[in-house]
Amino acid sequence: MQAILALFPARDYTLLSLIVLLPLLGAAVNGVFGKRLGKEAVSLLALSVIFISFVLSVLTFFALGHAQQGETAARFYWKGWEWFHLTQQNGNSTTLNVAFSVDALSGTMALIVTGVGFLIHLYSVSYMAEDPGFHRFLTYLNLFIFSMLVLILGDSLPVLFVGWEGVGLCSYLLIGFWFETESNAAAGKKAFVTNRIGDFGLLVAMGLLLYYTGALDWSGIEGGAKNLLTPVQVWPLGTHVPAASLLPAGAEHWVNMPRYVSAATLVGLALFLGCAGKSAQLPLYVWLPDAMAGPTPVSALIHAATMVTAGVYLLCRLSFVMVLSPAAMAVVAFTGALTALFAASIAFAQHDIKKVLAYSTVSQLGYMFLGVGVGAFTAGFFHVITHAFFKACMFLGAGSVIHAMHARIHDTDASQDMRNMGGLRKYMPITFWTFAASWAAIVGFPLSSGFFSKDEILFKAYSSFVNSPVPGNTLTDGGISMELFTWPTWLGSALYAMGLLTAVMTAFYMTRLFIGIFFGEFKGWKIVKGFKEAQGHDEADHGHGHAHHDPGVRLEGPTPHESPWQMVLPLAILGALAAFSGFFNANAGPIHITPLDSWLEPVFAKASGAVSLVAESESKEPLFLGLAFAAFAVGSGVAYWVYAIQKGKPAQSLVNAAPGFHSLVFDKWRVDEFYDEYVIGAVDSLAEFFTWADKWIVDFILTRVSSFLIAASGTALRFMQTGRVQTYAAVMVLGLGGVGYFFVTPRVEAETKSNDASGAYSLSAAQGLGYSYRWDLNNDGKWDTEKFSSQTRASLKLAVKENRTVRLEVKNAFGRTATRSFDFARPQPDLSGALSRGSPDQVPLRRMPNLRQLVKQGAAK
Amino acid sequence: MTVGNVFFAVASVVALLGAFMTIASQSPVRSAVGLLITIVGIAALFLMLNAQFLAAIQLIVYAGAVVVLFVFVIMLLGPDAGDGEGTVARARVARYGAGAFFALLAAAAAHLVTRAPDAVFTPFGAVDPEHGSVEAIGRLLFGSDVVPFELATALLIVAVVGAIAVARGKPHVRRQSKSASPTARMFHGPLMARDAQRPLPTKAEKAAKAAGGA
Amino acid sequence: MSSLGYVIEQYIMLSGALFTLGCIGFLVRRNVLVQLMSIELMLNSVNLTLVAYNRMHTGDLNGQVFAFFIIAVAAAEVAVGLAIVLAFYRLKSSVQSDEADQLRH
Amino acid sequence: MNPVASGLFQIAPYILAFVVGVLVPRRQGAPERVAIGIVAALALLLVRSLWPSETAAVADPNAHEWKYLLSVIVFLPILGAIFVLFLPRQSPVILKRVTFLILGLDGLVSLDLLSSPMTRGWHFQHIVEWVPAFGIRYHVAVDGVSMWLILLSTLTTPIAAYVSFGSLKTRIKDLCFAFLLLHGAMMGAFISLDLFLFFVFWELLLIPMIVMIGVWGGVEKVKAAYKFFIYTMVGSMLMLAAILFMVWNYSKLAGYPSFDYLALQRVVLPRTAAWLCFGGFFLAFAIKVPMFPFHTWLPDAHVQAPTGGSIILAAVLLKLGAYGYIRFCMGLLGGVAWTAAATLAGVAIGGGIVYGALVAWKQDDVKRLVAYSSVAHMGFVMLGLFAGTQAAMEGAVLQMLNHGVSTGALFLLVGVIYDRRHTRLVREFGGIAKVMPIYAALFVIVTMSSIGVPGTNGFVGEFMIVMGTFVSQTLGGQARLQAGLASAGVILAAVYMLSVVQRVFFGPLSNPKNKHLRDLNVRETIAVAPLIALIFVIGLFPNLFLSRMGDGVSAVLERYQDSRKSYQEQGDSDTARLSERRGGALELGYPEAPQKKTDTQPAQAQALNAEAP
Repeated sequence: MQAILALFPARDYTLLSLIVLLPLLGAAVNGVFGKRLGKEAVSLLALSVIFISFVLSVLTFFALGHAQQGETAARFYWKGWEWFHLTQQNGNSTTLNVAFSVDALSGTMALIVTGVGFLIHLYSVSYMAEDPGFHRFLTYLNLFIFSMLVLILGDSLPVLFVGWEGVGLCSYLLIGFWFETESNAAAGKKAFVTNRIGDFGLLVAMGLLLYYTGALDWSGIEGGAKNLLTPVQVWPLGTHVPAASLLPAGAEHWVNMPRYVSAATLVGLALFLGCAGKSAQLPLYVWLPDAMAGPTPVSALIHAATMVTAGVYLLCRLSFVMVLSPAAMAVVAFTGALTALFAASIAFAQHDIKKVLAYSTVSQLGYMFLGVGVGAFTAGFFHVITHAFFKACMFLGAGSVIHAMHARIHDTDASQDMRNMGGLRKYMPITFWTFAASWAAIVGFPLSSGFFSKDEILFKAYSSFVNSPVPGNTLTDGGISMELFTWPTWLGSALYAMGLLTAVMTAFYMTRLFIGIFFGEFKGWKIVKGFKEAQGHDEADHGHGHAHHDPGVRLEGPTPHESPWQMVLPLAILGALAAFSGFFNANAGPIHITPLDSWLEPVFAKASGAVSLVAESESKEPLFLGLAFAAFAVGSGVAYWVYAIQKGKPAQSLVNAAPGFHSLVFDKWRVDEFYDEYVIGAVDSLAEFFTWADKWIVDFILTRVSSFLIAASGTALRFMQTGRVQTYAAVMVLGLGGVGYFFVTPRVEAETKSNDASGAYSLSAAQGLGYSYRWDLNNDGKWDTEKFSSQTRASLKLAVKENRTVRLEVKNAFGRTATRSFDFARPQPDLSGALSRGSPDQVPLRRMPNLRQLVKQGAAK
Repeated sequence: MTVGNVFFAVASVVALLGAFMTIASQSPVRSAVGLLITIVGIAALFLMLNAQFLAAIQLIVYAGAVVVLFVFVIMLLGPDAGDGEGTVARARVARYGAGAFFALLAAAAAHLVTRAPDAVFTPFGAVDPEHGSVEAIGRLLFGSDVVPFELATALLIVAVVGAIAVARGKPHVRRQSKSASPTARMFHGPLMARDAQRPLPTKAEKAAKAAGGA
Repeated sequence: MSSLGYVIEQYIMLSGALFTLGCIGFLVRRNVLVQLMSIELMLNSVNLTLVAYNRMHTGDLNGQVFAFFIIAVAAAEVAVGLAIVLAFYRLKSSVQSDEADQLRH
Repeated sequence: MNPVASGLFQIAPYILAFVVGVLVPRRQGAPERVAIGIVAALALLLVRSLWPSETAAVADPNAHEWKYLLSVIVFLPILGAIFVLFLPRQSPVILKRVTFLILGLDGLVSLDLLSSPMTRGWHFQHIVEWVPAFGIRYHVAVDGVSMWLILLSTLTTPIAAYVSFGSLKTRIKDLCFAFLLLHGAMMGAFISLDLFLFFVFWELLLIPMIVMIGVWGGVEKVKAAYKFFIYTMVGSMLMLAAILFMVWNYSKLAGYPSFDYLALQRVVLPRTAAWLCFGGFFLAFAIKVPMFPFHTWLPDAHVQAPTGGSIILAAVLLKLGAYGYIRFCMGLLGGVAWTAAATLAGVAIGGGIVYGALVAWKQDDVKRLVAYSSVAHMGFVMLGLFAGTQAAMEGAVLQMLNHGVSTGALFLLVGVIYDRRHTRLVREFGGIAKVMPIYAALFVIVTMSSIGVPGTNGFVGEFMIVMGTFVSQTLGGQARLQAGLASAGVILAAVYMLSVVQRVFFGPLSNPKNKHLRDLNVRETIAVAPLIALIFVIGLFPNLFLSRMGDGVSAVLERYQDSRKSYQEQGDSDTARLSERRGGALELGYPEAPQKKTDTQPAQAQALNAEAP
């Protein structure tokens, strides 16, 4: 370890670049040359890059452990290059580097990503061996691992965002891997777009963080996090709502009353929106079940083990921001609990084993958010780890089962239907045992990994309390003060109750799945006729439950068999981990082995300071332990009774008793339909309206109407255009005549200048063709000279208050004359000295600067 | 009443009458003759104004070339050169109107000249013997004004070429464009067809041609 | 009236009258040939003015030289104009200017 | 290390790039492979030369600038266009080669712009008196903003020409002429610092563009060409009026006329006049950008234009509008621009980002869809300009490049299937990823760039704009709200682009006509390759571009602030005035007063001159 640290110092830990870039190299080579390399070379390359990456991650992990001593968090950092910088108006510049860093949290996560990733790669090599798009698949998988590593190792939010959207993109590509089927491509698009809604939240969070903390990298955000405790006015958007003036005075005041939230709450909610999108929480969970359209290893890797936990990772990463807002924490915790409960309820009625697993994933993710939301970051993250193991194992096991079934049934949908399975224990022993291990983990079998992680979350849900980030719970900033949200006392109990209920339900439906696949008689000799996985489109198809399914004809085909070693080995490893990884952080009753907790403690040091335990909760721990065990026992016991002993008859009769309710649950509470109708439908009709408006309002009024107006006036003027030269010439001659007449007519124009102060007035007459002038300046009615002369200027001096009329006669070359008189009056001088506006005296004043400059120039010379 | 007075009176009346004949006669030949008369009258007036060279040029160019050209064209067109059927009737209003206009103008001019109370005529001053002589004008034309003079020759040549080009049209290949709209003609011009119809010979074709010729 | 022919005003008025006649001819007549002749009339009247004014300023001959150029241009114009008349006649079998209204379409 | 080894080490990356270029394409002949290899090596060379080096900041930035460079860039294609007129119409090969040679040469010459670090102030400035009586000068210069637009243009025009030469078969000579003239005029508009010159080029480029749409366009080409022409002309005429008004004011105030940008910057107009002038300029640019509600010419023009025309239209012509806004609205009338910014940003978001995206979603014709997506993208650009922060402005300029690259590539790719099928209607396709895998892969990459997936160019631009808007002071208290709304645009972009990708490429290959579509051929691959490469280069190394535009943008903002300050000082006064000269690098080349003759000087000055020894 010393050697590694000596080779790669903490500030320039180049090994990170290798960890990140190796999968990219694999993806690039496989993507470009894949078709020519052949399957062996492609799989070798894809596997080896991930494996090396994994080994390096392990090295880094131990190096971190070596560097991290005591309370200080070790962090290795590697800067690639300067990406770009954001300069603000005040000149502050935020530099964004393409930089990666690893600490205890991301190191652990990288270990899971590369480790589980490698196992799933190994599995895929066999699982996808027959697929014509084999190299494409491994390319995408490598690219996914790369993106995921960028996500967790990125040193700033934007770099994380690269990975964040990168995994979304890979998910899109992998869900739509078999793109010839319309629904697969649609599922991919749905996943991408839903993720994008979350990304929108993340983008907003980044903007707010940049605005309030001035940084986007982890240490910078941490440094500036204090500034997030600022009240932000969220209503009204402008100074007031204009329409509110129509309301009565009290109501208007209520509407226009400024409302504030803390910036931390805004950031927290925006971050959570992002995480909800990626981690499939309410209300954005809808994409994850559809994402099962992708190949099963994809479901295991992306939609169970790694990508969907990215949201939990991000909240853990920014735990110090989240704890600044108890309100946002409450929202996270409550949404998590609700999602867990909601998804579990849907899993009750599903027959497609991947669907059951998908909803169970959503439910488990809810658990993680519950843990993170109550401030138990370690517990939440621990559940990420254990869930990665047992859920990946379950998905791969399901894949193994589907693989076996598909060899027999040759129908993608039917080979995933658990009504066609049963008794597979005999045919696929290893798959059975690994699946059993992970079943034990998820239902909370004592001492299994899931037991510890779930128990910890449930306990913390009850006992945690997020403290107010400011003393006195009042934010004051710039004359605005606002009360912060505080956690109500009942919240802990409510969250715990929801969690516990979910645990019971989880135990029930997972046991149902387990029994349905592996116990009883194998039902795959005949296929359930008319099977269609519920898409929620056709009521009649499954409206009455599965009571009416006729047993179909017997199928020819091989008996189910165990999968090849490439598929079984990962199963075995993951199964072992699912069984025993609980001891990374076992904290239940007498058992107290918590290496993970102490390992992550420095990372969450800042956040955990803001969370305190409710009084006397420690003493109730045995009670909770008992309740957790009871949840497992009740849930799986009832399921065992219903499905193993009674062969599903009670469930059948329940369905028959309430078919409507069952179909509602079977149709996933019809949330997708609701979204289709009201959310997408609203946007869709808005788009339709805009398209209509674009054609008929914008384009019509702006273009057609104005062009019509111009065309109409053009048509009117067109009558003047006869097209005959003579008409034009005649008009020309007329014009010429007009000009001639103008020249022949004499006109008197004169410019007068007056200076009221001195009494000097002057007239200067305009010149024209052969003009001569005679004047009458003295106002006697007679011309001063009888003869016309060439005198054009005349001046006169008036006494105060004197009026004078001057006449001027002009004769032109043709002897025609014209006369005009000009009136002059000198007013009483204005003694106040103020110059009236617009008087001619202002003219020289305006020129003053020029004069001054001239004087200056002269002085300079 | 000197000889000069009489000469001016006769020349101006001849010019006016000729002009009137040009615009009033129905037959274009008569019009051409009227133009000829006017030109001769103006040439005479040029002589009065000491512009001997110009008078000669006037006779040579106008009477000798322009009017002859008119007559040639009239001959070329034959009876079609005259006014068509009904043109006279159609133009009657215009003719009367024009006559009235001219009378009005004449009256106005007379009014202007006679009513001007101190109408003073500006007599010509003494004339330089060189004024208007061929030598003097030649000196100018081949001296300071040689550039416009040469340009005038260029203009004449261009005019001749242009006249030939315009007059030599081939009625049987008159192209009827696809559309009446000028815009459409601009955008869908015949160039495409031309490109296709006249490709440059390729190397192989040239070689074949050479071989065939040899 | 002994000044007949020796004062500028008479030349100007004569030239004005000729110009007006030419103008009227151009406007009233529909025969393109006659219209061309009318243009010649107008050019000639302008020439007359130029030469008459040049007679007043005996120091130079610019007016006469200008008139000379006008004659040259008029000759060129007639040549091209008559060619156009011929082309027009070929197109419309007529020399009536009413027929030349393609500009309108 | 011995020199041979170090030399080998130096050229090793290029050899590697060459080898990759040779090995990557399948099913190609040797010459094509070598050509691709050379292109790859050259692309690497370009990146290497772009890489900011420590020695870049020389003490005297103008020391090595060749002042005729810009003139060469502009007049090489224009003279080339004239030269093309003398080539025989019947030999399209010669015509194409000459055109391509000239465009390529122009592109190479324009690379010399990169030799300058583009510090604050004007670069490659060249001034020649043109019409001194009216104060018109041939004044050309670039800064960090216009330089990139020029380079974008010299990159995309050859690509557009290359694509057009592949698909258009008629009237090649006219096509070559139009391309060269258009290219020259566009370059001219980007480098002109004299408003008269700018206007001349601005109008000049209109002619080849409408010819391009009108001659080689689709069914309704003449209508579309007219619509484009009239829309643009309306804006131009108002802009001309505004220019003349400002020049008139300047000549009244300064005593001599000037059309120079630097001179007109100093004109501070009374409020109403300033708003009217701003309106004139803004309308011209808003139509060109295009901003809602002046955008409806764009879909028509794009749909009817041939592929090459669309590429140029999207990649360069639309940028002229945004560029004009930066240069003229913000530079000359910054006060009004500042005051109007918040409202206009609202229009850019509502009418551009949201409206454009939603309308794009509902289009059947792929080209029409891309055209509306241009409206949305340019909405982002305009938002960045209105936000007026350094980050947002840099993002906006970068986004202009991005839009040029990715929308250019999109049009190119749409042109490919149009060449194959002669239709662009989405419903005619479906599942063609199966028969055209390379095409589908490239299309998806470009789509990702267009919707701004991080790692591609689109992200950096949009991200900088959104972040810059978040911290903007120009937009006042609404900045955060507007930025939030704008970032919602990323959702809509995904919606419409992915819808079209899904409907065209995925799903069953239902239409039998699509069963035998050929994948991209060499010509198309070569044409799109540089754009694809740029998508990643800009996405991963945006600093290559930003480092050279930062000073230019900060100078623009400085001018903007100054202009706004003088507008505020102006208050309600109804007389125009000239603001103080600022001097410094930004006023390099100011049109000084012409040397006056003594007799025209005012009497006082004469007296002073007489007194001075």
